[in-house]
Amino acid sequence: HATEPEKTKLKIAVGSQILNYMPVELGVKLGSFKEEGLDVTVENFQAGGSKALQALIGGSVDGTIGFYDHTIQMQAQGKQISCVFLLNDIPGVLLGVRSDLADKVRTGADLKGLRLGITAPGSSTETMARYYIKKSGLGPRDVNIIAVGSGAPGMVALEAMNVDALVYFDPIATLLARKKSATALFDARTIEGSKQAFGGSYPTACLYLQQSFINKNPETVQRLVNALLKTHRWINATPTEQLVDAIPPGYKTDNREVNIEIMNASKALFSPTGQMDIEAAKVPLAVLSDFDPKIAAAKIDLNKTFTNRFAERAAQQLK
Amino acid sequence: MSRRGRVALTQFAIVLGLILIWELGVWAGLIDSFFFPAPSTLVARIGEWMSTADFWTDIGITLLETVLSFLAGIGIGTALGIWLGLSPFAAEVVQPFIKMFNAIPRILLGPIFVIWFGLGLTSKVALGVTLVLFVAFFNTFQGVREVNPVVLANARLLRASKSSLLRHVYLPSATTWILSSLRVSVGMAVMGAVVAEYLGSSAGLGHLIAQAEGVLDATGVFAGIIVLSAFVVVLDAIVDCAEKRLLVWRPAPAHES
Amino acid sequence: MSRRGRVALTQFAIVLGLILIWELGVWAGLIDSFFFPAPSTLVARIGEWMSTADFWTDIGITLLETVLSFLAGIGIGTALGIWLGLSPFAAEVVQPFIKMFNAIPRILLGPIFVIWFGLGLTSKVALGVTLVLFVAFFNTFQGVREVNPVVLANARLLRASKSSLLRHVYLPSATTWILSSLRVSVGMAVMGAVVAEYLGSSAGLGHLIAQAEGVLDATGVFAGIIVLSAFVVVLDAIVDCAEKRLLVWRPAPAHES
Amino acid sequence: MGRPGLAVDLRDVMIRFGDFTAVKSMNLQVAETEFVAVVGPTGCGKSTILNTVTGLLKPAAGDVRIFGKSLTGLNGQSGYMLQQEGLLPWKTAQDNVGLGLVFQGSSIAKAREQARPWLAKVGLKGFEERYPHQLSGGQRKRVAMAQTLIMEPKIVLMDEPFSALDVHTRRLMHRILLDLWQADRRSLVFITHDLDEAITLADRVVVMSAGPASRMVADVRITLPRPRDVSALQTTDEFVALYREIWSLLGAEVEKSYVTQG
Amino acid sequence: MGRPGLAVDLRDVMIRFGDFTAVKSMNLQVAETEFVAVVGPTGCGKSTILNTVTGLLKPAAGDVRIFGKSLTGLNGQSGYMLQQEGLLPWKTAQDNVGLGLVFQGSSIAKAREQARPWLAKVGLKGFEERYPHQLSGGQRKRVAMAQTLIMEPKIVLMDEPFSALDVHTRRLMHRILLDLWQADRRSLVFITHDLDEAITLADRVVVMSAGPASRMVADVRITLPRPRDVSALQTTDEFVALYREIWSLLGAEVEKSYVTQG
Ligand SMILES: Nc1ncnc2c1ncn2[C@@H]1O[C@H](COP(=O)(O)OP(=O)(O)OP(=O)(O)O)[C@@H](O)[C@H]1O
Ligand SMILES: Nc1ncnc2c1ncn2[C@@H]1O[C@H](COP(=O)(O)OP(=O)(O)OP(=O)(O)O)[C@@H](O)[C@H]1O
Ligand SMILES: [Mg+2]
Ligand SMILES: [Mg+2]
Repeated sequence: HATEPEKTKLKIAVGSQILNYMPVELGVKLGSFKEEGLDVTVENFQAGGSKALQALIGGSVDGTIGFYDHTIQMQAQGKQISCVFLLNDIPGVLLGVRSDLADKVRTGADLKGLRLGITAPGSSTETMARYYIKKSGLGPRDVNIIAVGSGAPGMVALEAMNVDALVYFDPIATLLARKKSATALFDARTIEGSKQAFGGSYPTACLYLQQSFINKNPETVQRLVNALLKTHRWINATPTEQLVDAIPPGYKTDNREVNIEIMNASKALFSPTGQMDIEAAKVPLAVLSDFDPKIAAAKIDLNKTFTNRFAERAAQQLK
Repeated sequence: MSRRGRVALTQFAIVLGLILIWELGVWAGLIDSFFFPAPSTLVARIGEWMSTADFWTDIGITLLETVLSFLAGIGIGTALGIWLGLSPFAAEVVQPFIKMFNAIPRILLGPIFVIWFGLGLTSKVALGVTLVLFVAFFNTFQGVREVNPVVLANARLLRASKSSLLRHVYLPSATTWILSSLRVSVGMAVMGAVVAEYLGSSAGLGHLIAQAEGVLDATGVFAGIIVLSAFVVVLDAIVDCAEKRLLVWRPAPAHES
Repeated sequence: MSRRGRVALTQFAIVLGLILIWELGVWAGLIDSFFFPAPSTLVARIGEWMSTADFWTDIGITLLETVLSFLAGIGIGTALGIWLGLSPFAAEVVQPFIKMFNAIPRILLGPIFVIWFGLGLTSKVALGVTLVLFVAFFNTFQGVREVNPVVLANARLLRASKSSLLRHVYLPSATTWILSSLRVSVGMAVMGAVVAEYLGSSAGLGHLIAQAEGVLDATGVFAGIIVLSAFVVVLDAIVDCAEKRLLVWRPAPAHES
Repeated sequence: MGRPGLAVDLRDVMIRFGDFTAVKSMNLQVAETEFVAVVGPTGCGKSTILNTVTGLLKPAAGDVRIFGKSLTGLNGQSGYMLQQEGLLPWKTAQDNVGLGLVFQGSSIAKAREQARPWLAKVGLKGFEERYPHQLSGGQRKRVAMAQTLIMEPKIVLMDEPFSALDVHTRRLMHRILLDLWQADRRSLVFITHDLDEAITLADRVVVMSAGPASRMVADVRITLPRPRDVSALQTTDEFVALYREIWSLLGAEVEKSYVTQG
Repeated sequence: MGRPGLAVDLRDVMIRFGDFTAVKSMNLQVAETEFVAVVGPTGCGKSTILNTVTGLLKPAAGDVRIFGKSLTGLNGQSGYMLQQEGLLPWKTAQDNVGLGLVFQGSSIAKAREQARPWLAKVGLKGFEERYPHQLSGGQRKRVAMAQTLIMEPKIVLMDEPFSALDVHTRRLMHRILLDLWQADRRSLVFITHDLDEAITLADRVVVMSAGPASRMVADVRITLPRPRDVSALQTTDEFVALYREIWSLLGAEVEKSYVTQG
């Protein structure tokens, strides 16, 4: 390396330990960051991505692994944060209905009048759900949206018939599939599913940082990105079984069989390049504008919400 | 000026002072309005909310949950406190368990209650109860044991039955203890309801706040907090009335002149 | 058999009974082990944890946070309670604000504290303090005002200064009140630390539990809860010792024979 | 094995607090319809003995028999006016007086109705609605007395009931007590420091030794004819002789206690 | 405008509780070095007046002067032994006695050292480490007395200090009180229901009318020469005359109160 990193001790926040965010902790475990001369601690905000974002804005952490949406929302509020490495270019989200309704509900339009569970109000599950509903030709009040919390409670709510449909991620997706208690209307763990639901790829988890931090510590950022790209390449090159064993504890269940199933279904999640496609970036903007009039009103400059320059350089450096 | 007047004036001055500092701080850029939005925007937001029907439904739901969990929590906690306060053996046996339960973070109980009681009112009330219950229990328990031994002996010598003792001696004697626990409990009940809504629901103040938080709308969060506070002040006024009625028999509090 | 022995035996029987029912329930399929894993697996998990160094670090961190927030919360709450208990005017002015603060759900305060105090120990302790503080405050406040007016008058007639009154009259008189609040506070301190860790951290028991919850690992969640409970029982034993030492002067509690 | 006709029968009763022996060996027999006064140096164990008779204290050794039956739990036949104040601070004077009636199942209204004449009797008309803390020391004592006597117990035990009253009011209270006793001859045990009072009221005056490890030192039978007119009596030779006797017994005890204390 | 040489000077003092007038108009002058006894029917307002002298109660009207100065706040010159028990339940007997010394800045060890002889004086040697609830009624009263007197206040106020003591112990306590008074002639005001006690101890006996709206009805000067030997005195004509006078004054008051109560 030509230059030394400006800062070696770094804190990265994740908003709860969902599979989408897994590479950063895997990177820590594999030593990818250490190889780049960085000492990275991952801080988990179990209550969700918005808390992780607040920690970044408040200066408690240096970077956050969170949804790309946040960079757009923040620009609307006058904060400059920028995505430097895209972890997922598909959302990994599913929308399923209870199995007993599977015959009646086959498309988004059939959700009319049903109760749809999301993780938390205002969360990306809600924005995505609302976008999908609208795309299916329904009005905002045609579906009852209920927050059921993430994880087990959502699953229970579906099984106990408290809700008719649910927006969910892995590992719930795999568990529900195994129990055959839900049928997916779309499965955005794959490119096709994402296309079907959102009309294209949909950038979700990414590493974003404050613009000022990026300006001040370019070498540090570069190394972060290097380490992440290295990890992603490792994920894509490693057989599922071995990968499952390597995954840090917070991201896998205690059932190895289920874990393998999950990884098989979700491996496509992890972008091989970490680079953002400007066309893809327009999708979340459209979704958000739809949901929040303030974002629609703000003139969002998407070029300021992400930069590929670190990922491109990393790709060169890691050849 | 009357004492009440002076109190109100001082309170008003404090509130006004804080609001001014805050507002000016935001204006001057010393306070980041992303985290701490200016009071004026908060007021505007609350005004906006008040003109929607949804807001009043939310308030109604949260109020119902709060009141139910308050009453149920106080009821159970007080009953448990009296029972254990009067039976030392049972107390020694049961107390460690109660203390253990009290240490379970309520955030973790939320999902379990959703599993048990579903997404409706019950799970919200259950969470509130678990917060209120312990405060009421520990104070009642101690209050019952604090009864003046001479007064108790006298009542027993007048051949009071167990239930008479409870009604005429233990309960009046524990009243200040129970009332003191109500003060904490009011806040706890509100907190319980809101946290439960926050963890999963489709309506209520907690939902409103969670929604605002989800879209990183600090104004909404703070406006919600302010509404909650107003809420507590109103509920607490009711406890005050109860206190005044129940404690007519006491000498004026022993203050230095 | 001695009374202590009988108590311990009954407790043991209760615990054993519950565990047996639970375990059998899981075996028989009546209890879904996905949500409520069998006690045997919990024990196994805790055993597993105990053999890792990380676990002990987690425990150490949480313990430190708990103890600090307990001490700080009690200190601030008691001081505030004494101050307001002794100055009726200040009490009337300040009390509504205290009650309002008490109603703010601590989940919402978590992020604010992270902003103010960073992600380290301080923000965790701050959250714990906000839970402990109010319990200690309300009880101390009431305890100070409950002092026997004749005893107080007598001490004043012996020309006690304000600080002497505090030390020799108000504090000893409020001791039972303060001790009673400690019982609730122990649990609250643990809860505060764990919730804060749950809201954002890289270590500690709360982190451990959050991690388990994220992957639907009920075994981990329950094992964490059990460790917390053990925690509280130990801390509470310390409060018990303090109580025994501080209250030597009291007549044996007035129980019915 | 209690003698027939004995309301209270203490046999070799020993009372200890930890390793402090308050009463070493007390034998006290009170017949039905008897009026006994107990006198003794301060701190000798008088209250302790009444506590034992009512079952508030368990003796470390010896036997307590009430109407021939060994006492277990609280004594259900006695009414006891404690030395310390035991009024319920959250009840008005009349509710305090009617308390025992309420405990026996009376309605509150009825208990009040019965309590009011008793309050008037003890000179507290107009104070029905006062809470204990709004009464003077002597007024509280009288409320406590009415509270005990309204129950018309078979055995009346009173611990320094009149010490906080002025001489005249005290005489009025004596009258009430004697009337009650004579109307339906009950057993009465009362503790006093006023020897005049003891001699004019009682059939027997029991003198206790100084504590600790106190015992009975004398049991003086008062043979003065009833009804006794206090003012007339006090100058009679018999009265003076009795007074002297008890006075010097007591004096010796108090002196002894000062000597042993060193 | 207080007269010189007056330790306590109450002028037209009126005391009310809500709309209940306890004392209508009280005038009480106590000279420096004077020993005054206050007697009166129960509930007439004696304690209330001492509370006013110490500043615990504010009069509704009238003037309270202590050594010529109008009283504001608590009276710093007086020691007051309350009628009710005011011992700190969490302090042992010796710590209770030494309490005032500690408040004045003594170390605890030093206060204890000074407290022990006082406990022995009031006959409580061996009870130093007892908590109040482990003492008998009379023992607590003596601790309270020692607690007040150890401070050697300029004005000593006592509310029925000896009523819970037997006659002999009471005499011993009188001795202590008189010794203290004579050694460094203080002002002494004490309330009692025992007329013998009032006459043998005091320079003046103040008689109050029955409550409510009580006032002073007589101020009897006791001219018996000091030192007074109680046993010898009680049969003298002068003593008997004084006793009769006060006795009948009181009797009339008590009767009146029963009449007004109906
Ligand atoms: N709880 C206790 N613990 C230890 N000692 C006690 C306790 N209660 C009473 N005593 C002691 O027992 C003795 C007798 O007490 P008791 O109250 O019976 O005295 P008494 O004769 O009623 O005195 P008085 O005339 O002063 O009321 C006293 O020496 C007292 O100190
Ligand atoms: N807090 C109060 N509220 C109302 N009335 C009161 C209060 N305190 C005292 N009183 C009344 O004032 C009168 C005088 O009371 P005080 O205690 O001075 O009587 P006392 O002369 O000391 O009587 P005793 O000899 O019985 O002690 C009584 O009638 C009493 O009922
Ligand atoms: Mg006694
Ligand atoms: Mg009095």
